[in-house]
Amino acid sequence: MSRVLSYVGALREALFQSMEADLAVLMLGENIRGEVRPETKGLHARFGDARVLDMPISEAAFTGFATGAALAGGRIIVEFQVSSLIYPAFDQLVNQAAKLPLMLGGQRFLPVTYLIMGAGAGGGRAGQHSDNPYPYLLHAGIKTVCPSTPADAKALMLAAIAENDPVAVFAPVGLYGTSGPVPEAAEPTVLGQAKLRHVGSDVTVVAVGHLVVQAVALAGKLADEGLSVEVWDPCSLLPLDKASLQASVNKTGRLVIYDDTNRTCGFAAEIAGLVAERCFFSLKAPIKRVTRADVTIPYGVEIEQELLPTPERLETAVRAVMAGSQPHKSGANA
Amino acid sequence: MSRVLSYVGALREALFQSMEADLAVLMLGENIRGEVRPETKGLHARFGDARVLDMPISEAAFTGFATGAALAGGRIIVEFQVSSLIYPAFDQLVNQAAKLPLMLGGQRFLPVTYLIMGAGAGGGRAGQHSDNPYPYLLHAGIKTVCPSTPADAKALMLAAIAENDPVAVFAPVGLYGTSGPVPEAAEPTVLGQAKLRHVGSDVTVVAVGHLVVQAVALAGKLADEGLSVEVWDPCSLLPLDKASLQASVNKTGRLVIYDDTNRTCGFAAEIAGLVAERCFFSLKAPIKRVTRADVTIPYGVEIEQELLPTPERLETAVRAVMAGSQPHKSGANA
Amino acid sequence: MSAPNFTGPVSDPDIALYRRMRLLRRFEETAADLARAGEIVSAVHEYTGQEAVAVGVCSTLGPDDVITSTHRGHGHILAKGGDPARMLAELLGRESGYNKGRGGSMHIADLDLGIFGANGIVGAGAPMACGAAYMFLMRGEPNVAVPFFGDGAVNQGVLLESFNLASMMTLPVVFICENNGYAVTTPIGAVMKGEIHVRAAGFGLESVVVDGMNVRAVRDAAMRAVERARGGGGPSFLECDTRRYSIHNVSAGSTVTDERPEQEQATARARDPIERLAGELIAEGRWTLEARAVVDREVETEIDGGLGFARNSRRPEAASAYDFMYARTYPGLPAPAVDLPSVDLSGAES
Amino acid sequence: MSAPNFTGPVSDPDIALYRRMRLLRRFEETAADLARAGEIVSAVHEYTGQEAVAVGVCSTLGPDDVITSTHRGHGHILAKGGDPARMLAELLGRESGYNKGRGGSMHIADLDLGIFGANGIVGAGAPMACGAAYMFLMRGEPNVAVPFFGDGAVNQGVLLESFNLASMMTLPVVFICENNGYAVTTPIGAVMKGEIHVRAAGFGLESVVVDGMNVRAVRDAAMRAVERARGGGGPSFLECDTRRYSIHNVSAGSTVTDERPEQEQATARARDPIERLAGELIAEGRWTLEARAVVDREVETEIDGGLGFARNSRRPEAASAYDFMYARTYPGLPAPAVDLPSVDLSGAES
Ligand SMILES: Cc1ncc(C[n+]2csc(CCOP(=O)(O)OP(=O)(O)O)c2C)c(N)n1
Ligand SMILES: Cc1ncc(C[n+]2csc(CCOP(=O)(O)OP(=O)(O)O)c2C)c(N)n1
Ligand SMILES: [Mg+2]
Ligand SMILES: [Mg+2]
Repeated sequence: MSRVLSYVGALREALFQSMEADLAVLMLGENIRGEVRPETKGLHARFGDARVLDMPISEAAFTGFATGAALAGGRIIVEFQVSSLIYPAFDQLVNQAAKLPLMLGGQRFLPVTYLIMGAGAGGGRAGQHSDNPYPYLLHAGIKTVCPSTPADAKALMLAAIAENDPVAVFAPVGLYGTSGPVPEAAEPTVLGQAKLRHVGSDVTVVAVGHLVVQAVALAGKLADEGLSVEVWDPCSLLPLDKASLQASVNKTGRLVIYDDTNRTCGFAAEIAGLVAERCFFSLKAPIKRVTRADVTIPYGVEIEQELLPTPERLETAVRAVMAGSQPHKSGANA
Repeated sequence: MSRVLSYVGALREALFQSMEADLAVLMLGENIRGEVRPETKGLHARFGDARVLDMPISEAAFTGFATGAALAGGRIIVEFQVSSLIYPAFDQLVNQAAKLPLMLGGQRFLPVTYLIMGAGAGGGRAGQHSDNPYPYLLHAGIKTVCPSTPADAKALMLAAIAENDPVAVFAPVGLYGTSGPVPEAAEPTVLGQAKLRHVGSDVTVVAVGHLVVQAVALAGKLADEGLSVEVWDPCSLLPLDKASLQASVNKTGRLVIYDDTNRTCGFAAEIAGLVAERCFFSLKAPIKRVTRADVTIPYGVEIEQELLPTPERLETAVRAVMAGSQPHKSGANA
Repeated sequence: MSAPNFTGPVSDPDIALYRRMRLLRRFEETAADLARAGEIVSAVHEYTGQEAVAVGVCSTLGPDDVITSTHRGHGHILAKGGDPARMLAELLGRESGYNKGRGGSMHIADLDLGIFGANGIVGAGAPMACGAAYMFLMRGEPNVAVPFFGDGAVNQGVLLESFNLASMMTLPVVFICENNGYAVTTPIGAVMKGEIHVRAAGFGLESVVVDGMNVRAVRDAAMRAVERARGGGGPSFLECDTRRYSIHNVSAGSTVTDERPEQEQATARARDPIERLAGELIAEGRWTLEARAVVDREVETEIDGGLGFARNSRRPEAASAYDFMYARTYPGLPAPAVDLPSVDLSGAES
Repeated sequence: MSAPNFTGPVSDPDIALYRRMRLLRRFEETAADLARAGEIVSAVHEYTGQEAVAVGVCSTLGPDDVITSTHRGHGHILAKGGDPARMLAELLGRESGYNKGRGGSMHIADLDLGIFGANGIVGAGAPMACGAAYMFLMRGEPNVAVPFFGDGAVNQGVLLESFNLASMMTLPVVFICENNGYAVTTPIGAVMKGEIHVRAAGFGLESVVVDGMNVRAVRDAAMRAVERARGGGGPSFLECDTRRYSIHNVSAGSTVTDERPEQEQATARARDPIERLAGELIAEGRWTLEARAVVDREVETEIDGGLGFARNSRRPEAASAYDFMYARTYPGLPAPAVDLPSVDLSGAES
């Protein structure tokens, strides 16, 4: 049975069902006992003080607290109410939690989920609240998912909580307004499985999070012109469904990556590197990245748009790889 | 006039000359007044309490302190005595210092240098002291250099200090034992200029930091077989000398990236992405990345080696791209 | 009792305090209205209720002194002498704004006035204040640095580390904690035991509590701390007991309601710092209702003028989006959102 | 005065303290020798001099209690009941080591003994201890969690935040600060003003100072704090005044010399915790020189046996280098250092 839920409502349902199913599951974060945060609304009333913890503004310590509680038998969900709040906790994330299992020689599991709310830019969130910092966590080897639909939000959140390793769940602010059918039952998905959101044969577009919607819209529009765009949604960024990505690129021979985070050493770089390594002989055109510029997001919404991946830029890139399949000659570009 | 200096001695000379030349230059870090740390030996005796500051173990606060001191007219050098110590300071680096100039609308410069000592693995430094965390800073848009010779260490350190933006200088532990000719005069280099360490025509090897030495050695060895390897050393990772990289790959048509940091979203991914985007029609073979595995570095030196980029793996990759220039047919690899 | 940065039509320094508080109040009510209406696109963290803190503290500072501010920063900036017109322009994302429309509500700064900027990250400004204070000390300048922060910030590591930095180096820093009782919906008593000023004293900071709804009390306490710091006596900590009137922040379309006990809010409003000072001045025979009305009208005019200025200012050009990322750029730096020319330009030739 | 985890040949609990301290001392001297000789490849942070702290504290703990440790961690682990043989095996990078040769000196752990691990990052273990303590509290278990850290750590944000966490949640945590006067070469007095225990008290922690060179004094103070925590009385803080005998760390080929004043070192050695306890026990008529010699020989035998075990253990197989990164791996995860098969395998077919 499915009902329509909002994206955040779907995350919330996963929290409720996980805590219902397993007494070891605790959630901690800032202001999560109050009624302001939609993803945790009612959680405290339902599960009480012992399992729903309002934390002080001590991101480093409460991330470490989760690590210790997990080693002591808990299954912990940690909320970061803004994506950039992983930075004060960075040592506890990348140099402690991510490394502990190996450093311990496998003595214990570390079942911790980091729920990272409000990731991404939009609407004047300005310099410090607009980041989409998953590349940092990917580079650190932290399992990471970024669901693009309400149904996936629920299924991936359930899977993250069930996983016996640290997993980061990114909830893009660009999807807060969306809703869609979500199964009532608690059905976790398997990590590392991509989804084809639009089937096509001319060019593969890798799109992440809220950009999936935009990529699918463009694919629909270009289909009318006879241009066949495949939209590949990784769903899970680490583990990554490399086999399915390779299958898609080997089929289309062209790749555009559409990703809303900084360009240099970003997720788009990784995808490009992977495909340049594994699908080289299938490629008919240069790989294009449509990302953020490597620029701090300014406040003014007009200039902000100049720096973000937009459907217009995606379309230009798609047309460019279609046109650019024949070598052109001219000078190098710095 | 050149003399032979050790790598760390060259960094030290740049510190002395910069502080000599400009009274606004201050240096702060942990234990830098003592005599234990070779890069700052004698600095405190020479420049005194006011300009050489021993900091408490408060990486976040002293990084922010440097930002404030720079806004108030100082030109500040901050030492991180181990590379992973940038993590506790991560918010102050990527969400404050890196973003302030734009958020301020250009009201002030931010002349701060982050000297990151002992970057990299080797000899049982184990999980928490083996990172080479430049991809994090590159993704954040922080100017970053990684000198591979004593002469470059001095010239790039001088340039970093003179720059009016935050610049990170990585000193790989793998180069501590090296020495070479270093000019006596204070001659800063220009950021963003790569160097060809070995000229070749069959394949471009991009190598960073201590790996440059290994790549050059391999190039010499393979030259005897008639295989002509070009070794391209970026010197400066951001800004990156893209024009010279493109020129090299356009010439050789093949690329192997040899980089000692985690694979996913690492520097090698960025180089691969760039080249797949800009030099596609010159490429004759898949781009290969020889990096670290995405695995926490274990203590035991034998298994550590399994996870690091080694000359053997570089050689295999170089031979593979030479052989792999003809398409092979077979199933996908997950 | 000098008020170095409060110049203008009023000569009685206490009336200057009133005027400035009134300016903060009306600025913030205006900003909140603009946010609710969507003309300011981002959320605004209203400072209403807390005016006595910013105004009392900043009345003891000059333009060479430095402040760092918070997400709830408008009040601090106005109190330090910030221009409401350029602030409103910033909030509307205009080129004439303090940060050329790049910063917005949480990053407004005026380096020339010693305003190192609001900050979107709790506690993050304090170490910068310490760094500035160190430069004053080193250069023998008698200036002080004053980081503002909330009760919620006293659990943030970087702030606690900064207490130590200031203490160990005997820096001319005056830490101002605005204890308004809450961090978003979480009462301070739920996330710490004991008293904030006691914690600060444990770091060796000279530490006092003051009624943050009484501007003259704040001013007097700040003056003592600032003079001490200027005289080389080192850092202090001022815990200001205050209340915000509004919910945590306002933005267009928000349906969030205030979860705080109604009685608590009523009590806070009964302590209103602006009404209190006006009442006292009139009772002391130093002021009249009529004179107050004149000041109030002047403030209205100043805000209206500022809003007009802001609305008439132009927005940044699209082409300028990449500006100010670096003091010095290089070929290819910063990298663009899409690298299209090379699709057609990259060639097989070297 | 029970010593729950000190079992073995000695029945007098104070002699058990002696034996354990002696074990720590000889273990550490052995490890330092191995490091100087290059048989241990990494640096070793010697615990010699500080034995009374680890042993005094851990004598009050059982295996269900948790400790977190530091870069200078061998002493804590041995005191909590760690097996010297498996520790030496870890230091030599063998499969039979506590962490299967993956952790090394700065990460030795035995989760089954409640040893959550040494830690290479100053202060980083403390919040984990708080998390474990919370689980005890929540499940109604009477266990405590004990983070060890040095004087240098009290300026680290995450530790200060942890003081607050423990205080606000009334956690069964006993913070143990080993104030040995230095962080590497930097004296604590150069990087903070005032007293460490006063700072801790400011967070609402029950806070005392104890002579860290007197194992019975440490044990008694720890016992009070641990019983308080077990009884629901909340967290405490123990500042142990101690000295390390060695330089910050030792490794093969290092030429670093000790910069600390000679007189200071001489005074510290005159307070040697092991000699002190032995002298007292003999003076009290509870022990003899001969009996002491027997214990010393037993310790020698234990270390020798451990070293033999370690040296005879095998090193991890190269093929196991990727193990333990994740509880669950996936195709392609973790990514390898080089992705060679695909050079030949990637094909144009789909
Ligand atoms: C380090 C950090 N954590 C969390 C947040 C999200 N946040 C913004 S304001 C706020 C509450 C701050 O409370 P307080 O310091 O008391 O200031 P007030 O809002 O009461 O003025 C929180 C949690 C943040 N911006 N920075
Ligand atoms: C956060 C952090 N900063 C710096 C270091 C480098 N470092 C390792 S040990 C040490 C000194 C620690 O001093 P203290 O806490 O007093 O412990 P002690 O060595 O005296 O036992 C330093 C600075 C580190 N490992 N972690
Ligand atoms: Mg507050
Ligand atoms: Mg110490």
